[in-house]
Amino acid sequence: MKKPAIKSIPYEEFKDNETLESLIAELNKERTNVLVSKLDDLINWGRSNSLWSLTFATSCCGIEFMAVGAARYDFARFGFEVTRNSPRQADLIMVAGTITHKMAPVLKRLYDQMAEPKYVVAVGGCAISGGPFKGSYHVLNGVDKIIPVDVYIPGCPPRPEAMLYGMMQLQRKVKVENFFGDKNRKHSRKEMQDSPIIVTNVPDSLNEKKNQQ
Amino acid sequence: MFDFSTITTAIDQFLRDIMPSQAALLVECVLVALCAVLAYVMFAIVMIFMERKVCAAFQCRLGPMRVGPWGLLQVFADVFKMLIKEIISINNSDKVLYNLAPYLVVMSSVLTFCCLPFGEGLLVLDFNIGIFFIMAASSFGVLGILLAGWSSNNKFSMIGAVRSGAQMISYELSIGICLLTIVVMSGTMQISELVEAQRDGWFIFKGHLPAVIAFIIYLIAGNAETNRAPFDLPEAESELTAGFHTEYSGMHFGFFYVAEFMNLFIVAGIASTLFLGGWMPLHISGFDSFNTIMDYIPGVIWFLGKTFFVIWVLMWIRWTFPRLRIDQVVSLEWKYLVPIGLLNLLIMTLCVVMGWIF
Amino acid sequence: MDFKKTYIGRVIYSLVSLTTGLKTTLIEFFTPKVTEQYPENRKTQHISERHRAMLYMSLDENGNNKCIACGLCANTCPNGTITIKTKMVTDEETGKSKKVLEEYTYDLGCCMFCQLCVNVCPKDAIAFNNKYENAVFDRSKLVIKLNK
Amino acid sequence: MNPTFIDIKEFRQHMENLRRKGMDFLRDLIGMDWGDEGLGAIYALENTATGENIQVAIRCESRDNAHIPTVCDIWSVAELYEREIYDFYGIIFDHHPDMRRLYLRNDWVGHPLRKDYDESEALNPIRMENESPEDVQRPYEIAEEAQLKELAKQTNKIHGDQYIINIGPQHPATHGVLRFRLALDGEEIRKIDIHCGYIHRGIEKMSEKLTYPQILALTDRLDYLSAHQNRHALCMCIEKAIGIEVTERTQYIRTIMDELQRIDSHLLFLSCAAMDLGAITTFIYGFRDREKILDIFEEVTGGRLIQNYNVIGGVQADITPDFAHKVKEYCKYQKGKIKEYNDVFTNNIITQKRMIGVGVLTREDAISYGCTGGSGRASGWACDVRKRHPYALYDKVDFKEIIYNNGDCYDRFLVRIDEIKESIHIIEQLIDNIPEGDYKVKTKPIIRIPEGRYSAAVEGSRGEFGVFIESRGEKSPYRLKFRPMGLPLIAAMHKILKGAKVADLIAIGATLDYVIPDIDR
Repeated sequence: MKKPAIKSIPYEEFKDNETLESLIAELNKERTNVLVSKLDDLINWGRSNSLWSLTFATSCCGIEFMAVGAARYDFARFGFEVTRNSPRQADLIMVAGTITHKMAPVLKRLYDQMAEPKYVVAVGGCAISGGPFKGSYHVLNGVDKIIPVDVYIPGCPPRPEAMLYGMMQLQRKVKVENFFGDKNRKHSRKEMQDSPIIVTNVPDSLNEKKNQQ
Repeated sequence: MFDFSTITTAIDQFLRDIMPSQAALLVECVLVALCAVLAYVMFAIVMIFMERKVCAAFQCRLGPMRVGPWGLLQVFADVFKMLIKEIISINNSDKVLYNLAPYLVVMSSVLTFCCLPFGEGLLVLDFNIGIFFIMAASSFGVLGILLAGWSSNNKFSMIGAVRSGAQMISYELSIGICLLTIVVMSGTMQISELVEAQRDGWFIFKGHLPAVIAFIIYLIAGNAETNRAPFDLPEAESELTAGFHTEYSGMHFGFFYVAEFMNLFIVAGIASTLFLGGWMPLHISGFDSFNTIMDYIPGVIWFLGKTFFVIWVLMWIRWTFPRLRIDQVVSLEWKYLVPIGLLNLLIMTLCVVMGWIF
Repeated sequence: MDFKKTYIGRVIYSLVSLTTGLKTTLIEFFTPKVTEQYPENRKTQHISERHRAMLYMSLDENGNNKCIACGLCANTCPNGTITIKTKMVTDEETGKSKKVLEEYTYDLGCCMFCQLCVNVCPKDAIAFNNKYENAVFDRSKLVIKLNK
Repeated sequence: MNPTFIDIKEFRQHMENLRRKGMDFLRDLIGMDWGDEGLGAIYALENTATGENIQVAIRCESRDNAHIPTVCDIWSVAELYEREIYDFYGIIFDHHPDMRRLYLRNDWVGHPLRKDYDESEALNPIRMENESPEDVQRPYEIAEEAQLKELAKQTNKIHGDQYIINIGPQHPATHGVLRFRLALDGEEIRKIDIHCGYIHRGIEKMSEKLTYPQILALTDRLDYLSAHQNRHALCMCIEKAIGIEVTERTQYIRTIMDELQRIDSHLLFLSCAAMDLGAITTFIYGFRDREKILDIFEEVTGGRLIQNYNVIGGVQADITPDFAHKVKEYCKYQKGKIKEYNDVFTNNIITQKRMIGVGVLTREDAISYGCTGGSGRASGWACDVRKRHPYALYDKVDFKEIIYNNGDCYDRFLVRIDEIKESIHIIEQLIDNIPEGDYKVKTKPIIRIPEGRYSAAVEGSRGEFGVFIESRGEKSPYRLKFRPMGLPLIAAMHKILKGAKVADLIAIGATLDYVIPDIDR
């Protein structure tokens, strides 16, 4: 079984290797071609080292995210510093902060706007489970209810090193994925079409989904 | 000094020997195009890496460190990723123009790139109106940007594109005036002759004050032409998310990204050709032994050294200053750069007429 | 007329202010960088003792803890991070039945690190440690059983 | 302080009289649900000339059809406050020009802060379709200065044929999730419509179910850049209510921490303002120096951003032995760095061109909109709570209230830079004299506040942060209201934006320095 390597942290010291190993086992079931797998490794090397994140922050964790980008922690060392403001160009969305009922459709829409392959990292208690505001009437208890989450970084807010650690976890996950084959795409086209986002503030003639209904 | 044209002539001769001259020409064209595009991509990668490292150094951090030694392979990883990233097609966009726009931008910068004299005999396009061609070729890049903004069906893109139109067309004028200053001084528009004319001294020394002013104005205007801070309004991150390329993803966005860096390279390359002597080594009259040592350094290295120095200066500027507002950008051009440039042109003409240049 | 306000004055003043800026960044360009290289410095890095990254239960060598299953921590937690399962055990010597801890579950994914549970604990059975490397792929991995 | 109840018929007249008597600053407007006694509101007013404070309350008995006359033509800030109360309690303010929900979606069912609100998921599930724009809305006219009453008549929408862009909710320059709907004419902004609530977390409603120590944990997350001050305010209010006196040592620690937090926040302000204007290097410089404060915070409190330090009766843990040394070292370092910011950013001609004369907020408007903090002081209004209503040790230390008079972006920026220096000055006076003693006084395990109404205010990093508690003697409050520092600022936005361009909106937003979770709560 291939073990994704990360510089300076041995494989064994990472948390949650079990989930990763079960993922590898699942992905490797159908794969036989050696050439394809070598190509996959190369592509995954590229992908995992070039995770450009969307600048998305709603609250406290966003400030820590900025701190990760600043001089002391400098995520540029990993090649993550190209934060894109347009979801089209981003590879991952770091959900840093509370997602409320009003924000939920916006987050979903941002996620849908991103180009494949795309990843989601839930940063901090709020994004993982609603955290401190679990009992509130206006807070979504965990972003995994509306978008698939790849890595959870607990903390309130997690310290910058913890965020970097989370990003390395994501790198590990990217490194075991297959580019060739249909496992790649997180959502089928069909699913995307059925997604519940309906744009309401454009003329009806332009709104295909509404017309379908 | 080594003349690269001996190699090219040899290849030409060889090809003509083995095939009819029409076919040889065709093969040469393909070869040259391949080399040019390869060099273009290579320099783009170097430039992106340099930008990230230099920017990090100005910001007291390290920059890419973990992909390869000192992060050397970082940009390659980005390229791999970009190549396989999904290209999203946008509903209700003008499909043809939308897909055409990034290629227009890249094409314009490749064309201009081909005019750069990397060494003696090492340039692709060299004809008697070289400077004029550079101006023309580089100015249709703005067309690509305008089309990108228009066809994306996105309001932010539209604002970005219109801003960029206003800005780039204005600043073209200043660039023209600065280049004209040098043309007046040298009396030629052909790139190779311009470099040749600097054998006995770079234009920035020969033309002293007016040339220095022209150089500074050229740097400012060139920076604006490449849409880089403090003139990065078309893609002003904090205002327009990503400006004219908001809706582009994958390699289409990659083209814009690469073209931006290569335009910077081209601006710096032209600056070093016209003001800093191109591939000519540094000579100080009187120090003969020094001059001989300088002569041993190949012209390509001289050219790249000068170019990358200018690029470094432009990056230094980019990572120091805040962004201007659109009306300030335009008023800077029309109220300051153009009048000063014109006056400077007049002084230069006077200098040439009176023989005050060295 | 104020020289600063004339055309030439404005040009000169602008150039001076711009060069000051350039000078400052140039000095920064050559000063040593402040970046801490995180995964490389894992062994040497200093994290404050008081940093709260995760709740833990101090166990002795036999795996016993000090918890008396009073439930104060679970009650005082603002958002139900802690759940305690207890069982009644009859002490063989005295014959009295006593409530003991069966399972102490802590949800790291929704803890807000407010320290109320630690403050309220009468036996100092729980405390926060500063081990912050906790990112996982699976939500259920964040729900941790603290006692053995 | 107990409010005087005014009869609804005389209410308008009474309020107008109060305004004429010089009560020009509406400090806070608190919506109330008194159960069977009906719904109502409490108005906290201040006379900025004399410093006199009063509270006025109004009650209407009908729960289903509650109407209160609006006061938004008397105090401009009331416009958003009243929308908030409409949103939370369903009280309709008569003659209000724009009675829309402020925070919640317009298809939300019920009014959440009412005591009889039904919280069931079935009524308000997570709606994944986009919110439809409401039909009746009044975007704020920027071009003309018409009276609010006249505007009320022409409830003109932002029309489809205008060039409309949405800045936010996900936008790099909104510092979070605020949404501006702009109608543009070229680069110029013609109209603006502000949508809040994308990070409305319902803290006030949650507090009504939590005990006081539990509520403390939430205050840090309101405005995370004044976490200390927020917590300080609530602790102060509770300590006042249950009658504990904190020790001298605690006061020293709290004051020093407050000021460190203020420097931290202002450094972040400087960084973000620079980033919004495109100077990314300055952003990094600010963050580099901010890390040094965070180190001190972490060493003492265990948290970098959310510190959980103040508790009722004192602080969570004693300061570390090398605290004083570290703080002094930091103060020395920071003083040297301010010159660097000035060289690279403040004195830069481009910055000055972008900021001077842009986004002017006059003193009258600042008071009428209740824009406290640095933004108010840049307009010449001496609104510092540390001077107006001194708390902790602020009446014992010597410091200057920074006041500028132009009210433009540049002044707002300079106020913060100077306040960093002032804060260092305050810290230096205190750091060597921290007295020995307990860092915390003993409190009862379960804290109950005696029946009554209590309020306290501190100077947060970006304005006056107030706490209002109405208690019925339970262990959780009957009503808890935080005065947001940012809401008045965005209420004044359309006034400030007069004649501004899109790029100016960014500069104005950056220098007003709001934190969205604080606005939305």
